[in-house]
Amino acid sequence: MEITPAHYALLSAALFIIGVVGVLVRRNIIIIFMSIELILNAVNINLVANARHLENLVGQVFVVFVIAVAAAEAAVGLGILLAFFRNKETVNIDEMNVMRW
Amino acid sequence: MSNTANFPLLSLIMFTPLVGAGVLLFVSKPNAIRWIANGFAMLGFLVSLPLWFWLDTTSPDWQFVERHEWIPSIGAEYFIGVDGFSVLLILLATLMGAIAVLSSWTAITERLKEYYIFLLVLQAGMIGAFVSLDFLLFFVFWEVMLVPMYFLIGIWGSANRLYSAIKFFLFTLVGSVIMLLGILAVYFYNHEVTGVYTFDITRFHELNMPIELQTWVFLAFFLGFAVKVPMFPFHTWLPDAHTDAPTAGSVILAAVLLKMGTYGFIRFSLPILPEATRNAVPWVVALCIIGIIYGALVAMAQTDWKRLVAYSSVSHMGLVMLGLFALTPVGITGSILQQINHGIATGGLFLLVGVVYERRHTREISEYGGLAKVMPAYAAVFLVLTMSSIGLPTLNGFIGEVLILQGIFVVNKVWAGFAATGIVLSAAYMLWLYQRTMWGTVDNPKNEHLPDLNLREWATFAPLLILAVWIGLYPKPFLDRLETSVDRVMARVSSVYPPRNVLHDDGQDAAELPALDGDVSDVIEIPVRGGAR
Amino acid sequence: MVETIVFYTLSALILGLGVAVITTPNTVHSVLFLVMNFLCVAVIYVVLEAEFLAVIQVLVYAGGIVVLYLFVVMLVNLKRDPEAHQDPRRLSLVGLALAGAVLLELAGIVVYSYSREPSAPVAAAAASPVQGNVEQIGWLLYTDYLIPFEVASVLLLVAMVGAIVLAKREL
Amino acid sequence: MDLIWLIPLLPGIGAALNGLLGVRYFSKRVAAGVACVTMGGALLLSIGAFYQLLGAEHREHVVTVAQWIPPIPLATASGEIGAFEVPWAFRLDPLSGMMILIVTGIGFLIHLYSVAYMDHESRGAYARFFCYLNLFCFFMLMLVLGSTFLVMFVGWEGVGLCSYLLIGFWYHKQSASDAGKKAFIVNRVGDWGFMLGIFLIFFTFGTLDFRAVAEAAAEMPVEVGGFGVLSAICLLLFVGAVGKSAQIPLHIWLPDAMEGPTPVSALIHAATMVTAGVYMVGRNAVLFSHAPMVMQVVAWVGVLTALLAATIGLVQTDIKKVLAYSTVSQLGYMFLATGVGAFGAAAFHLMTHAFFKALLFLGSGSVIHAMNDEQDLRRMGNMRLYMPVTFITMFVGSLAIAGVPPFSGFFSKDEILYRTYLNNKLLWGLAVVTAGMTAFYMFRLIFMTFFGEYRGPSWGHQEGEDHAEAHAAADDGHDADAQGHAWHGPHESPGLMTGPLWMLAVGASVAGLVGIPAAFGFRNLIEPFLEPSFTAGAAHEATEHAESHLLEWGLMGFSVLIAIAGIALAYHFYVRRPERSEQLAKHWAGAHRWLTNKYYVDELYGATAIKGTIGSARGLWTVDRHVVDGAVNGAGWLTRACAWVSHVFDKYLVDGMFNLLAWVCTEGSYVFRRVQTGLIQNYAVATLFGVFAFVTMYLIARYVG
Repeated sequence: MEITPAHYALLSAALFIIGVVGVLVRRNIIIIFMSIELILNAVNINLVANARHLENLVGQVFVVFVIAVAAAEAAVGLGILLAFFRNKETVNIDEMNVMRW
Repeated sequence: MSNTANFPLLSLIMFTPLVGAGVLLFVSKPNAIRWIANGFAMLGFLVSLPLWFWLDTTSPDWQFVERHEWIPSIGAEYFIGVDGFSVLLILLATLMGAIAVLSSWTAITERLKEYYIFLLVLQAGMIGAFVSLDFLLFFVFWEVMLVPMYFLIGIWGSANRLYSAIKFFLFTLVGSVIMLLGILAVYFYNHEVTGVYTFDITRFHELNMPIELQTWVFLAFFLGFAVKVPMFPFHTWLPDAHTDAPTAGSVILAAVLLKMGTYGFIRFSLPILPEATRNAVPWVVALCIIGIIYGALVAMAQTDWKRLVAYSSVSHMGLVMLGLFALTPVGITGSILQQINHGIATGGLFLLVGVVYERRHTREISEYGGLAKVMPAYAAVFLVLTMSSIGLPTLNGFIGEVLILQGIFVVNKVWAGFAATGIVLSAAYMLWLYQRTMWGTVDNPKNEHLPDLNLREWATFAPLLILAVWIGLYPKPFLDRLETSVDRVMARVSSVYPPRNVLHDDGQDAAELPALDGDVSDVIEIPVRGGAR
Repeated sequence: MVETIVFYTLSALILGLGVAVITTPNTVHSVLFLVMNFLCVAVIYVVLEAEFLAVIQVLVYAGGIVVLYLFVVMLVNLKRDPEAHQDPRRLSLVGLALAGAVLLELAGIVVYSYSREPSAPVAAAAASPVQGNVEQIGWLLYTDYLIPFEVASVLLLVAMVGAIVLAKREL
Repeated sequence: MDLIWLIPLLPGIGAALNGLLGVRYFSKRVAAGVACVTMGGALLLSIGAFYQLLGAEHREHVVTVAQWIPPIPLATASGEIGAFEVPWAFRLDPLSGMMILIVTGIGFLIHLYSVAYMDHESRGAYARFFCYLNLFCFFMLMLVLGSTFLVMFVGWEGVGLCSYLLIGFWYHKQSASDAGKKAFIVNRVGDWGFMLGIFLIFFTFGTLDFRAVAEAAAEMPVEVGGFGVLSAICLLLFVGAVGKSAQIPLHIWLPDAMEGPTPVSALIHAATMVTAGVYMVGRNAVLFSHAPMVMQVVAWVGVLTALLAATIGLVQTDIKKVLAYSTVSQLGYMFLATGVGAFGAAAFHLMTHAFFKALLFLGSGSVIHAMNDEQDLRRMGNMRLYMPVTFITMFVGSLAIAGVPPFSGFFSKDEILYRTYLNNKLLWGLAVVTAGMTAFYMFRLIFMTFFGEYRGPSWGHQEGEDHAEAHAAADDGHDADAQGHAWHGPHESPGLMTGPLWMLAVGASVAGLVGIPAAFGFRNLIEPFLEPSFTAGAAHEATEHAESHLLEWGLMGFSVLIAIAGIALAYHFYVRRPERSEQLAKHWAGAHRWLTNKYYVDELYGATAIKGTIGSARGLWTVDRHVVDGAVNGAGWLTRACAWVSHVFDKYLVDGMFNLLAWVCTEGSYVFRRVQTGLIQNYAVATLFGVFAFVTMYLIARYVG
């Protein structure tokens, strides 16, 4: 049985949804961040798979950029997290509602 | 046109206070603000001094002229220049401006920066109005003056300041809006006749408008200027504004701003609308005489020191207007000189009130008494300025009064008789004031230790006293400077008096003046189809 | 055949590890599962002939980012259970249901579209003068995608500065 | 003579020095020195100038110092364009020559006198006093030397100012400050007329120069039986003279002016300033002699003033008030003289009056000084024992004023009476009655002061009470040092005060000799000397009258009799039978009350002019506040009312609609607000729902649609 891009797409979709569920369900914000990494990885898999399928390296180039963005996101996000934690002593997203008003 | 180099002296005089105001924006230490404001006010006076010396008193031309495009689409120009009359008023404005700034050194303690900026902007506005030869430019400056004065009264004034400030502003604004209509009427009429859109008043001075239009425009101008003077029924803003303004504001208001009204009459109403002016003489004179007597009597009934001086202003300005509408050279000369005198005497009296107000924070006459005992120098200065105000010979007020009354006397003896009662009444209320404040015993314990004039206060009064005596004993330098200005007006409003300066009749100068021969009725042959509609 | 086996094995690992990441109560464990997950993805890249990305995945993701997470987990010295407090108004179940629905839909789209209309290979970009995966990506990055590349570097710089500013107690 | 402008200037400089520096820095000695030296200088210059004038061929000299008001064109009555021009010009002619001698001479003596009299003032007040006094002399000399009407007016108003300042010198006293103000304002009423007169003169003649006006007026016909422009001018000028010289109806200020220090009363309110009116009328003799109607008015005003003032003087008890009414009365005499055309006699009487009235005032000052500022005649008596010099000199003065030959007053008064008799018998009768009264009240004063029993406060051993009382009676203006030294009873004044008294006494005795009537066989010196000042140039009228000397002798004898009768009556009432005067006063209580209250003129003015002015002032102030300002505020109110209406419209109708919309939004938001939980993940769910929706739409569009 040949492995088609559709397989990779399904894998990607499944990983993506796992990430989404992590974002939606967990209350520990560190884990939510990690879920976001999962989502990005899902996207990357899709890109790479299609790059091979279409015999075009642009997809891979995009992955490089996605990784760069992910790194930036992780750095800034965790920085915010640390600053917040220093003030509030919590990483529970349900307690992070200061911006609500 | 000008007899001096192309140096923009007038602009320099006008912008010096503005530069000062600009510099003040970046200063925040109170004493630095004071020094800088005083410095620029003094500088403003110093740069205006050359006008006195460089003015050619024999030339009937406009001098120190500067002319640049401003709003070419409607023909408005930055057109400024002076003659002897405006030179005297400019000098008065710069001198009184410097004195007013100096007098505020300790009187004003809050919002210093804004205060001094307003004073300096006000001064620039006044000078601008006095030098404008473009009617629109004049109007702009005329309105510019209102704003700083409004804030000076409204922010640094006393008890009832907001009411007074708004009254002052609205009153003047109503007058000036109607005046603007008059200006536009002249403007459009001028276009209709000459085909040129311009606000150049030297051109307006050569205009001969139909009598109906003249009458309407005269009424419009009259309302604008008479409010500012102020003439009898339009005077009620003055006592309020004076009473509630800070000292420096009162001084500027009395010494210079009121002169805007009379300046307007001499510069605009009379020469542009000669016929209507002649027709209006009995009415205006009636208002003047009522104003003289009425102002004096009401002054007599005052219990507030400053308000008394304010009403005396109404009386004196009535006299000034009377001299103006005598339409004789002597009357107009006297009227102009009396404007200067009024600036010196009444400005000085307001300064004097300010001195005790700063010490006691009350203006009720009954609170004072016996000040001659505790403040002898103050009493002496007050005496001199009082005498100047009531026209004692050897002091300045007398020259103006005599010229005005003589000028009106040859026109109508009864008018002069009534107007001259003002000298009795003015003596009555001023001496009564003097008696109640300076003489008597020191009944009020609060007055027992009032300090006499200090050096700074002396510095504000000294120039006024010197001027009062100078004009009283030797007014010739002043009167000489007025000669051509008066002749310019007389040439328009009367065919009786020839100009005095036909000495250098090389043809060119004579052409500057409108033709004299024949009365005006046959000059109105220019085809007119109704003025501006 | 080998590819099929490798694919399914890796897919199972990736998905299982992913579920482990989001379900483990212990954060440290969660991070470790994440590392493994990334490594598996790197292997997928190798299968997909993207050797350069595989290396990057290991070095940057597994080596850099995840270590960052570990540091944060250690810095955030939790005295109480981070999930203790729960807001009564949160809609986790609705989210879960929606996520499931979306997954089904996506799966439907994928299956349906790939079975109906297999796509043809797209014409390759301008032939590059170099051979080999790493060289070709490098070529592309430094020619056609130079500007995005530079922008990405600026982005990283900004992120770095921002992270420092945020994390530092006082400047 | 070219230096005559220095004559006024010297006292002016003195005043400036004392005023600017003296009040602060000069010691008493320096202040007095400055004042006296400048006055002395002016006196010497005056004598020199007068001497030169006597020797000059043409006894008129005009010095123009500078231009004051440069020429400005102005129409005149003739229709031509004249030039209003006033130079600072001074004129020396016989009349002004005489006047400057009087002013500087008497002024100098009074300066000397004041040095001692004012000695108990504080240093600052002392310098201030001399500043004012010098300033007065400056203006007075300007007045008499001025060559044009306007320069004269400068002096005219200036002396008014000085009078005001000196009357109010003790400004802490309410009465003094009132009197000063009253003097100035009443004078201003007169000045109103004077000023209009000046304007009319310019309008008529096109010039303000005395000589030019006189020459022009001489050309005009005498306005017999008509009231022409010359009469109008003269009447207006006379209003000025009435104010300055305290004639009816403006005489009220002069008695009050006695609030000033006594030397001031002597100099200003007796010898010089108040005679300025007479001087002015004399200066314009040509004008007046062309207006016979006005001359009649002048004569009648003069004689009535003389009579009324003399009657009031009969009952006054304040020593200075008596002299004040006497002054008013004598001024009336002078106006009577001018009114009947005897300008020379008026000027002559002016001069003699200056001597004897200054003498009397200074004498009374000496008495007041000695009595520690007691002015009431009823509290004096027998003073000749304590102060013989004062007594003798004052006695001489009284003889002079009463008209006893050969003292000066006799000659001048007799000249007036004689000329009046020639003009109008009724006027003469009134004048003679006045002369009798004058003799009576003057000797009443002398007898009450210097004869009889001493009625004043005691001193010495029982000092305590009386001393305190005396000080209470005296004003509190005398500063610390006055309180310090005790009063040791009446005493003769120091030499600086008696010296001037002696000199003036000599003057009062012999000054009349320059005007001995022709009937005595001597030449009358003064009238021909003054004549050129009263005529216009060549027009020299023959003033010799054809009446016989017999008539003159008769009249003279009669007036001497009258004077002696007055003196005798006074002796009878106040020395021999002092109680008779009181009985008389009781007997004529009504008349006595009228006289002591000065015919209630002050009250009349108070009730009419002053009340009227103040009342109308208050009324107009109310009008101004409520009507004029009310109109303004009403306009403001109307604007605000309109504004309020449109405000209501705007607020409830226009704005209402928008508010409704906003209200709906607000209320609606309460519903939607619940969605905002603040939980990020709920928002993420919403996003996911969006994704779900889009994907579903895609599916539907792609595969179903």
